[in-house]
Amino acid sequence: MSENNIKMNGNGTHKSAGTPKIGFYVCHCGHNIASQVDVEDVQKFAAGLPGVTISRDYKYMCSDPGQELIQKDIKELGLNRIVVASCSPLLHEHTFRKAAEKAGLNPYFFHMVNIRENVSWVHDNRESATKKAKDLTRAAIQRVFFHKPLEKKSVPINPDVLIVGGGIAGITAALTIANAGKHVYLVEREPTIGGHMAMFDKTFPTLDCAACILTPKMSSVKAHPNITLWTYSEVEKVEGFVGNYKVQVKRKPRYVIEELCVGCMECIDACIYKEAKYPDEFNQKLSKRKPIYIPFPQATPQVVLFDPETCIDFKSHRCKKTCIESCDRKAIDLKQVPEYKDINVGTVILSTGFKTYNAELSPQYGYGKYPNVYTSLEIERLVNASGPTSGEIVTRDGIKPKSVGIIHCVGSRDQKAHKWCSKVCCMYSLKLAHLIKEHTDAEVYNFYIDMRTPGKGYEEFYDKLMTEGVHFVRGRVAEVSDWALVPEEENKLTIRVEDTMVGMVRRIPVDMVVLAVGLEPREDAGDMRRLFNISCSNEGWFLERHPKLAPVNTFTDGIFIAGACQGPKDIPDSVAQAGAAAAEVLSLISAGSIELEPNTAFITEDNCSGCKSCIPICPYTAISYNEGTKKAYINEALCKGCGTCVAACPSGSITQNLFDDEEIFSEIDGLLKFAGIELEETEAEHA
Amino acid sequence: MPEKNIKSNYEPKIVAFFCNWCTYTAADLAGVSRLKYAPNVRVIRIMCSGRVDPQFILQAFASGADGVLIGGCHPGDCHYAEGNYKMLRRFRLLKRMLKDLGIADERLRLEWISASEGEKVKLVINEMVEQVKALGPLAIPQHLKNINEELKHFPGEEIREEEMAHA
Amino acid sequence: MERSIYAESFALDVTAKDRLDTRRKIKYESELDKTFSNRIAESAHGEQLFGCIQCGTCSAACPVSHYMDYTPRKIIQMVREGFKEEVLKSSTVWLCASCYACTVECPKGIKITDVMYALKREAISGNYYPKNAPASILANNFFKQVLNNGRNSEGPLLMKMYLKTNPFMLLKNMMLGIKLFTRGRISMKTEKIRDKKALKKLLNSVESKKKILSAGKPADVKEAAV
Amino acid sequence: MKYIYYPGCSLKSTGRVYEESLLSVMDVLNIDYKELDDWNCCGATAYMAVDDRKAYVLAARNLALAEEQMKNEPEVNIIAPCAACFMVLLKTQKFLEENPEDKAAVVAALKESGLNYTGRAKVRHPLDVLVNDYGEAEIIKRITKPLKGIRVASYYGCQTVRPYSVFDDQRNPETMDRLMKAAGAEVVDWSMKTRCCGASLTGTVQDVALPLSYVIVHEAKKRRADAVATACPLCQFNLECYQTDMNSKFKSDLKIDVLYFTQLLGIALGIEPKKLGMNRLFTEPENLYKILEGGNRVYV
Repeated sequence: MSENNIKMNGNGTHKSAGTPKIGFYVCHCGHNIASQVDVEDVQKFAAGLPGVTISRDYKYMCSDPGQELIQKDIKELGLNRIVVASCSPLLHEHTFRKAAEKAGLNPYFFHMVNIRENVSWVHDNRESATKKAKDLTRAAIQRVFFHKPLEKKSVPINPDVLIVGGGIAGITAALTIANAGKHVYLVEREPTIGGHMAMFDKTFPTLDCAACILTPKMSSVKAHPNITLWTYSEVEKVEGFVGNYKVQVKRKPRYVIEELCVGCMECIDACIYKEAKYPDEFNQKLSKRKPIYIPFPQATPQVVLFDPETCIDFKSHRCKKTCIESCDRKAIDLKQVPEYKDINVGTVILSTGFKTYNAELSPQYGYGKYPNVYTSLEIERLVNASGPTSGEIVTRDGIKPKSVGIIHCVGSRDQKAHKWCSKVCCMYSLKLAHLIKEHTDAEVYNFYIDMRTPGKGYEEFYDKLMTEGVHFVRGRVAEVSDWALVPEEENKLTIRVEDTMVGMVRRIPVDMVVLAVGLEPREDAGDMRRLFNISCSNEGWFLERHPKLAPVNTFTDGIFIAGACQGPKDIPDSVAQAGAAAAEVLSLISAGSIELEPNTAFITEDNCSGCKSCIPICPYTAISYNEGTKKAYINEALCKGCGTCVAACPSGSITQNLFDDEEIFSEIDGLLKFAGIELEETEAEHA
Repeated sequence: MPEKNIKSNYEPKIVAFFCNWCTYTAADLAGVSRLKYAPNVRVIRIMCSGRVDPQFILQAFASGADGVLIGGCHPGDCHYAEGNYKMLRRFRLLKRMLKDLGIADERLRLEWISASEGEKVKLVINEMVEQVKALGPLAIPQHLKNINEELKHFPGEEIREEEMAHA
Repeated sequence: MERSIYAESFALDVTAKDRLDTRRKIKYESELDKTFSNRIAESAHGEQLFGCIQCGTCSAACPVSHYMDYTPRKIIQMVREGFKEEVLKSSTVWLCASCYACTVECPKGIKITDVMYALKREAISGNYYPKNAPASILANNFFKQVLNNGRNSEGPLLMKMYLKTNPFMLLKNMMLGIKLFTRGRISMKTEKIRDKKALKKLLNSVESKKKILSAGKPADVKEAAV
Repeated sequence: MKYIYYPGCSLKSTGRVYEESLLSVMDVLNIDYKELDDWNCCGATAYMAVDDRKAYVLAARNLALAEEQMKNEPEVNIIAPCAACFMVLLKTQKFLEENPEDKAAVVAALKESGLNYTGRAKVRHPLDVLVNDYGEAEIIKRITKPLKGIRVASYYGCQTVRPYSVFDDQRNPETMDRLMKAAGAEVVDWSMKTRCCGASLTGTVQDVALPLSYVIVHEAKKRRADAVATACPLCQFNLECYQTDMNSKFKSDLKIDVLYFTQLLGIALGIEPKKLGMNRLFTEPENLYKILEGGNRVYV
C-alpha cells in the first residue's frame, strides 16, 4: 500500500477531509512511561513519518495544559488527525476525543496508542520497549489516515429501573430512585425483603437495633407509589441493552392472594398442624414452623405463604383445609401457578448480597458434630428478641453457657477455604461478644489473628469491649474437641489454641463455641452473571468496571452493582454503594439518552450479493433481508458493533465504523514494517 | 519450512488481536499489577474476537509476523453473546489451512482470557514467545522477495513494478 | 483421677532461683544468618514459609508443642529471620514426631513438617544436635544400619542407641525387651537384603545438593557473647 | 486384581502380629498377593532427617522393584500396611512427580543398578484395599463369628491418613469403622482417631511420648471401648506395650486390649487365634473371648 495515493473514502456524507495533517503527541505520564520508554526518541521517530505535521512529547497529556496543546495545534496548524501515545484507551480515549471536539475537529479523527499498560509497565528492557512503542506509533499513524468523521449515536433511556435483591442495598437504592420520581421494580427471591440485615439483633459499632432502623425503610418501600415490589420472585430472562432491557420475572406462587391478605395470621393458628414441625429457614433452622408461615413478624409484605413440600394438601389433597375456612377475606388460593411478568426497563441494579461460609467444611471446629458449636448467624437469631429463644442465649440442651468462645476467620484467610479476609467478622464478633456478655455474663473469649477495626468508631468499640472484660487471645484455633485432660474440661468443648502473645499453647474449656463464618458469593452468582452479561472476579464476586474509580459500574453499560455481591462489606459501605448506584441510574435517566460508540456496521448495497450468510450470525437480529432489493440491510438501532458479521461477509460488503477493514489492515502493516526481512534488520526509513 | 540455524539474538514479532471487553482489559490489569512479560507481542484492539477476519491473520503472516495470538472471552462470557463461538469455528478451519501452507501449528494461537486473568495474559505471551522463538523466523516477505528476484531473471516473463513494490 | 491426668501443665523455666536472670536477650543483626531462610526454604521445597502470618495454628495442632522450648510458629519466624543457632539447638526439631498435623492444618499451606526435616538435616550436617539427644543418635544409627544391610533390625538398633545415650534406660526397658523377645516380636538377628553392595553403591551415588553447610562448622561459629 | 505386598522392617519384628493377621485375612478372602522380592527399608523418619535425596532413592528402589516384578500386570498395586512405609512411598512418588530435577537424578541412579522407575506403581493401604476394592458387602458375606457386643474404638494414627493419603478423610476417617461394623462390632464415636501416639518418641524421649499414648487409651476406656483397633505397628506397640509404664506414671489401673484391625476382622472371619498372632500379644484379650462366648467383661 504505497503511501502517496491514499484514498479518502468516507461514507460520502461529510466534507472532504483533504490530505491528512496528523498531530502526534507522546506522553511521559510522569515517570510511568518515560522511565521505560525513550519518549524523545519516539517523538523524533514519529516526526519523520509521512502525514505527520507536528510531533510533540509532554509530561501529562491528559492534563488541561496537555489537552490545550492539542487544541492550539488543531487551530493553528489546521490538523485533521490526532494520535496520542499514552495510557489505555479504556481510560482516556473519551478525554482526548472531547478535547479534539472542543477544537472543532470530529472526535473520531482521533486514535490512541497504549504504551503504558501494554508497554512501559510490563517490560523492563528499555530498548525493546522503545522499539515496541515506535511500532505501535507507526501503526496508529497509518491507521488514522482511514478514520472517518462520525456522529455519536444516541439511544433513549427507559426511565423505569429494575433492582434485583431486596437487602439493605436494594431497599436504599429503590427508595432513593423512587423518591426522585422514577418507577422501580424491586424483585426479591425470598418471601420478604430485608435480606441478612433483618436477621441481626444489633448492628456495630453503634449497637443500633437492626429492626428499628430497617423496618421503617421496608414499610416505606411497601407503601411507595413508585415502587412495584415483587417478593418470592426471580428474574428469568434478560434481553436488549442499555436504555431498553426486556426482562421476564417469574413470580413463584405463594398460594395466597397478596392484595387480600392483611397478615392477621389466623390461618396459621387454624392449620391442622397443632404445633410447628418443620425447620424455620429464617431462624437458621433453630426453631420450627408450620407448612403455612410468615418468615418473621415484621416481614414485608406482611403476607403468609404455603410451603408446597410440607403442606400435606399438596401431596394428598385430603386435608380438611381448616386454613381456608379461617380466612374471612378468602385470601387463600391453593390453585395458584407461577406467573410470568414481562417488563421494560432502562437500567438495572444488582444487589443480590452474599452467603455465609458453610462451617461444616472446616471439620476441625466440629460444627454439625458437637451440638454446642454455632455459626455467628445462628447466634444473631438466638440473641434477637424475635428469635427462636426470644433473646435468651441458651445452648441446644437448654443451659445458659458460663463460658463462650468466639473463633474468628472461619473459612477466611485460609488456602483450603477462602484466601480473602471477609472484612466484617472481626467487628460482628466484637458485637456478639458484647451481646453475649450482656445477656449471660459468661466468660467470653475471642480468638483472632488480627483484630481488624478499620471504620469510624470501630476501634473505640474494640476498646469498650476490652474494658468489659472480654478475653482476647491472639491465635488461630486449631481444634475444638470433646475429650478432657483435666477435670474442669469434663463434658465441655475444649478449644486448643496457641496464645501467640504469651507463646504457649492453651486448652480453654467452654460451654458454647461461636464460629465467625466469612462471606462468600452466592452459589447462583454464575447464572446471574450469564443472565445480565456481566463478568465475575476469580473468586466469584461480580466484577466492577474499576476497583477504585468505578466500583458500582460494570463493563456492561446500564447494569450497576451494589452491596456485598461485589465483595465482602458491611452495612455502611453497602448503603453508600446503593446510593452511588442510584445516582448512576438517575444520571442516565435524567440525561434521557445515552451516547453510544458509533461503531455500528452498515452494508454498501451494490456489493451485497444477497447470500444471507450474515443474517444468522447476528446475536441481536439486527440484520434482515429486503425481499424487494434482494439485499441485506442492518438496523442501526439494534446493531451493537461487535463486527462478527463484518468478518463473516464473503463479499466484504459489510463495513464497520471505527474498526473498518482498511483501518485494521493499515494497523497490521504499520506494526510489521521491515519485519520478516529476517537477515538484514534495516531501519532505513527511520529518520 | 526447513529448520534454519536461528540467529541467537532473533526476536520473533507476534501480532495479537485482543477483544476489548475481556482480554484487552486483562492486559490492562497485567499492566496495573506490573506483571513483566516478553516485549515481542503487538496488540490490536477489536470490539469482539468475532471481528477477527481470517484475512487479518493471513495478512499479518504475509507482512512478516512470526506468530499471531487471538484473545477472546471465555465461551458464555462474550459481551455480544456468541462472537467467540464464531471465532472458534473460523480458527479451526484456518488452522487446517495454515498446516497446508506449511506454517507451524504453534504460530497461530487462540486463548480465552477473562477480564480478571491478568496473570494468564503474561503466561500465554511468555509461553508463545518461547515456542515461536524455538521455531525461528517465518520471514514470508523475505521468501516473496527471493521468489520475485528469481522470477525477474526468468527470460521473457514480464513482472509489473507495482506488485514488486507491494512486498 | 488426680488434678491433671498427666505431667505438670505449666512450668515456667525459673532456673536461676537465687538471682535474677539478667542474661542479655538481644540479637544484633550481624549475628543473624541472612542466608538461612532461603537455604531451608529450598531444602524443604517450602517457599511458602515466607507467607506465614504467625497465626499459631501449627503450635495448637502439634501434639507435643507444649514440651518444646520454641513452638513451631516461633521456629518458622526464627528461620525466616535467620536465628540459625537458636533454631538448630532447639528441642523442637528433635521432638517433632512428623505426624503432619501442622502441615494439614496450616491455613497458608506451608509444609511445616518438611521444614522440620530440613532443620534436622541442617542440625546433623552442621553437627549442632545436642550431644546425647537420643533422636539424632537414633537417626544416624538407623541411617548407617540401612546403608550397610538394606533393612533395619530393631533389636540391635535399640541396643546401640541406649548404650550410646543412656544405659540406665536399657535396664528400665529390660522387662519390656524380655516380654517382646519371648513372644518373638524382637530378635537380635541383623536383617539383610540380598545385594547389599548394590544398594550401598546406589545410595552413595546420590548426594543431597544442600551439602554447603559443611563449611559452617560449629567451631567457627562464635558463641553468643553473654 | 493382583497385589504386591511390601511388609517393611517392623512387620518382621515388633509388628509381626500385623503381618500374620493381615496375610491370613487376605488368604481367607483369597486376595491374590505375593511379597515384593528383596525389598529394602523405606527409610521411615530417619533417612529424611539425614539426607533427603538418599531417602527418596532408597524408597524409590522399592517402587522400581515392584514395577519390575509386576511388569506384565495391567496395574501395579503395592500393599504397604505400615503407616510409615505407606506415607514414605506416597511422599516419594508425589515429590518425584513435582520435582523433575530430583526425579532425573533418582532415575539415573536406579538405572545404574539395572532398575527403572516410571511412577506407574500405586501405593495402597490394606484399609483402602479391603473397603474400596474388596467391598464391605463381600466381607459381610464371609463373616462367620460376628463380633456381637464388642465395642471397638478405631484408631487410625497420623501417617495412615495424612498428609498424602487420599483414600479417606484426613480429619474424620471412617474406613476402619466401616470395616469393624461389617465385622459385626459396635463402633465407638470418639475424636482421637487421628491424634499422634508419640511414634518413635517413646523410644527416644519417653516422658514426652507416654502422655500422648496414655491420653488415647484413657479416652478409649472412658468411652467404654473393649478394644482399640490400630493400623500401624508403632501405634499398636505404643498403646499396648507401655500400659504398665503408664499406670505407674499416672497412678491409674487402666487395662485395655489393643489389637490390629486385621486381628479383629480375622476373628470375625473365623480364623483361629494362633494364626492371627493372638499369642504374641502382651495380654491375652480375655475380655474379647468372654464377650464372644456370651459371658461378661473380666476387666472394665
